[in-house]
Amino acid sequence: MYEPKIIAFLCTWCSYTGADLAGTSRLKTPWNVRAVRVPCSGRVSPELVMRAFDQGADGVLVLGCHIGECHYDSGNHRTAKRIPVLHSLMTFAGLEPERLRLDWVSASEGDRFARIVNEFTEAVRALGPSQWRHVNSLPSVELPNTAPQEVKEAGVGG
Amino acid sequence: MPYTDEIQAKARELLSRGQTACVIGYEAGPRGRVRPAFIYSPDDAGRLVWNRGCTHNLTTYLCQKLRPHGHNGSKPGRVAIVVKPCDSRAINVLLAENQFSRDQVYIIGVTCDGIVEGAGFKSITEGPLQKRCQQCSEHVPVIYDVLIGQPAPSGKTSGEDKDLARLEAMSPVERAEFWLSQFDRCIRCYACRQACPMCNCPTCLYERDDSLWVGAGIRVDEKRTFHLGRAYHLAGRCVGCDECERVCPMQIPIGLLNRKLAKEMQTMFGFRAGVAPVPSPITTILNGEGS
Amino acid sequence: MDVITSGALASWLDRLAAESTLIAPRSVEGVLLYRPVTSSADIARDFTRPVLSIKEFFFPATERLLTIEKTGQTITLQQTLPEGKQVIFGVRPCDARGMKVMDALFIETSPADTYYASRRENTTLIGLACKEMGESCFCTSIGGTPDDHRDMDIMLTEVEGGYAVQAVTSKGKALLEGVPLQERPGHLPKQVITASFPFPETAYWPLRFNDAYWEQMSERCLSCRICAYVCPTCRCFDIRDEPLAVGKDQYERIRCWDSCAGEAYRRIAGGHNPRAAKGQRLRNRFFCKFYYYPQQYGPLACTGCGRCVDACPVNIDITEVMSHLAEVEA
Amino acid sequence: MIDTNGNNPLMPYLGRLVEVKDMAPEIKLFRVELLNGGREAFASYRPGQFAFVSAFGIGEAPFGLASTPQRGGTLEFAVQRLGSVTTGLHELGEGDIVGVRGPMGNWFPMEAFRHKDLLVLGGGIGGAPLRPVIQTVLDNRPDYGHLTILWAARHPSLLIFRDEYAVWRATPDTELHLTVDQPDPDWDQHVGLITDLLEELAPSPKNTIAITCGPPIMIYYVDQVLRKLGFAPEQSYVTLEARMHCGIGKCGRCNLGDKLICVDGPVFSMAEAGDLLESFL
Repeated sequence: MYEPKIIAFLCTWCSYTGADLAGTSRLKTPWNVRAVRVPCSGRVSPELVMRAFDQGADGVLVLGCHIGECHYDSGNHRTAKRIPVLHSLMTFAGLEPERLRLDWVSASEGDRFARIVNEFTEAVRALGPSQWRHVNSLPSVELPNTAPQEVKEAGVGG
Repeated sequence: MPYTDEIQAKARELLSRGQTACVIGYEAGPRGRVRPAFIYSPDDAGRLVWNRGCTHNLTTYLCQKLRPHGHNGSKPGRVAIVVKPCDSRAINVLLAENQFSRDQVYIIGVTCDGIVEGAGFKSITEGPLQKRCQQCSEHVPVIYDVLIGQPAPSGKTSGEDKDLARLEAMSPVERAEFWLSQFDRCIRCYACRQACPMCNCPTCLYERDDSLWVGAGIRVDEKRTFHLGRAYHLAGRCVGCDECERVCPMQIPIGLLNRKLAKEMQTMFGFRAGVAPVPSPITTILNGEGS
Repeated sequence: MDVITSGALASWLDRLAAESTLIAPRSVEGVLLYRPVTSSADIARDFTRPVLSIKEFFFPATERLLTIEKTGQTITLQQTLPEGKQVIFGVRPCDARGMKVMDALFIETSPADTYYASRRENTTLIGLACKEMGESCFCTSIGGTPDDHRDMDIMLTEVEGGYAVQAVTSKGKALLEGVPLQERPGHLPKQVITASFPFPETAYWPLRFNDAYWEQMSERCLSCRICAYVCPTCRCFDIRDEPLAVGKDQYERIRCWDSCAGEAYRRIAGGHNPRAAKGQRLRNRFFCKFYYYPQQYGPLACTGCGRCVDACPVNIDITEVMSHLAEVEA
Repeated sequence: MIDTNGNNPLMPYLGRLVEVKDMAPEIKLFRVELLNGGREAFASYRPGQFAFVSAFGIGEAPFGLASTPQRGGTLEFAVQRLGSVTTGLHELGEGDIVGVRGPMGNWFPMEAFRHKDLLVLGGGIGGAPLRPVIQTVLDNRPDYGHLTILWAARHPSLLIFRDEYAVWRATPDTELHLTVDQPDPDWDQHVGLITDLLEELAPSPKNTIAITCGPPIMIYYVDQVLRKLGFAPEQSYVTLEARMHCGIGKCGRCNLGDKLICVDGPVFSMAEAGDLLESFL
């Protein structure tokens, strides 16, 4: 089965603790999610999300504290405004809208975390691999149109 | 053109009375192409022109001109600037972002009923209007110290952005292909950014030596990252002057990205950039209270 | 003169496209560019000049110099030299001159640039004489002509029913082997020369270095890089390492175009920037074209193609600068 | 003059870091042993020349060679952490591999300086390319006249090559003067700019060559003082720096007027520097 690569930006105060709770409660969550712990969901600048897709993420999940519960008072207000704008921009540029999701998970909502992550993973899985990174761009590992001319060895082992 | 004399007279008056150190306006170059002009002496005011070729958004020069200079941060002289209605909204955005203060600029607003296609690159003052002008219904600047021309009633336009609608109707895959085929031509000359009054960061995020956000090469996905990132940074700030698209030597429809985001800002927050000197809603908290 | 009929030209070009990479002027979404073509039918014939010069096929906007692989403390470098033959059709004399200008730097000045030299070696230029000079062209002010064949491998000039063919170099002669040419009486058509700007002597430039003019004329400059990137002779570059694959210790060292008009061009790591002012940067551009480059490498670094005149968003006009200096000189 | 790796001048030689030493906060001395073919290229480099050093995966940058081939086959570079490449280098340790291209540029005409008194003025990290000059004099002591070294830094901790001062001072006919802008409580030597120190010492220009390296602004003011002391521009040498990417006169980056720092410099006499169309400042 196709396994999507998912990057989840988790606010350290609520969502990351929520994810912890999901773990300690032994709730089943997919292993596809790579968690990136951030001080606040307001830290998740659009560049971070774009870079994640550029580098091959199939989905990006941004989770923060519920509005009114931000450790920094209003950090998540900004998230609540920015991510939807970014969502519409990236959709306009050709990203499937389902690949980016913003939601709120508090420290006590282990079950909610598990549900969102499962939902999101299944939604992204259904879409298949993201074409964002690869379309029309140079292959990244092979060396195109060039032949090895000369190989220089350092001659020392690590 | 009728307004030329009035602009010249105003410039002459401001400079001879020492009210401003410089007047930024338009002049005709040796090939007849309209271009930005910086007038420092009342004797040079006669170079100023106004016609349908005055396409440049001159507010892009304001930040540099009004930034405190030297080690002692001495305050630069006051500057007068000729603005069209679209350009005038850029001044509001820059004021909202504290780039300079209102008393540092003397705004010569000019009523405008459209700029012709090809302006700036050809000696041309008649002909079909630029696309942005065909969709524009704003004929009077929103902020000015003196208004040149008669405040005409706002005109009516079809209000329909066909290019935007066409793209919105596409599937994500089609849109991705469309944009990649456009960005493929980009040569990273950064003219779009340099022409933009809102792109006034001292060092662009995408051009830092140690930038992690985008590579320096011209792979199409790197160029896409730059253009999308730039568009995002303009959300709620872009006034739609479309200079970025005009200056692009590769004719990439960059303005489409900005128009899409302007539309979203309108839908999501009921916000239009530059109508008043207030910052973009995505820099403020929910419900708009304070920033 | 030898003439190739339009039909024979088309089939020759189709053959070239099949045998090697054929690059020719082609409309890409309404923008005329030199791009690889697969069929002669896609080639634009009626044009002044494409937006970009042919320099990108010798000195690409981005090229990989080498790849780097780290394994523990061992480093493996692999040099990545360009390969494959390419033929460029529809080259204008100003662009071919541009390559001669670049040769002086990249090949004739030691040490030669391996990447540029190998592309130059593997490329044949088929010129197409201009029928008339474009609105912003000024090659005739700078020592060129619209039908200058000197820097081509093969030169074509439009005549009734086809093109007159001049095989200029042995590379050109080899490419023409087996191509049906008709012997026709008569001479090549004379070209119409329409532009002549006064050109200030090289030795005169240093005298004008400290003029206030540079600060004034550059005030409207946006510090973008259009002029350098469309220029057939601008060759400034940056070199840096970038990751090749996510999560692997593989990198490429790339070389990319750069421009002296950019703000950070001379800024050093400590922050000192000896060319912080726009006037200093633009002065450098014009001095490079007409004084520095000739001093350093020989030829003028301008071919009169007029691209920068047409592409500048704020109408900074190199012919105006030339005229101004000539006026002050007189 | 420019030795290249095989036929490709942009291809670096590989070298192993055999020693990485902290010299000052943010300044490290790297000693590089060349591995493949580079030894031949660097067999006889001269004081004042420079080389590009690669932190692979990040990039390469030019550094003045701080060593002489007479003292052994390894190359030494003093690197201050300022930008991305220098940061990358600072993260490397002994045994790691770096790239080296060079030697590049011209050099101090040490033969012409024989039997003359030398006045060496180094400011901060700018002292690094002057160390080979000092070493050459020390290693060929009878060939040169009196050596006066003026060594400056913002703070005592930022003085470079501190463990060599004793040797410099102990060498006959050699004097070392230190100065800092901001002394610490233990500092018992000169306080002030290098120009103040120079004015106080007021060395005679007679049969003397002055050699300066440091930030552009320091070079400018040292030159003013030297002129006041009677040094002719021909008696005064500087080594200049600029942002550069190739080191072989191609990338166009380092020009001062019609001269390129990478191939026409980095060493200029003040007579030459004064003739440059464009100021180095």
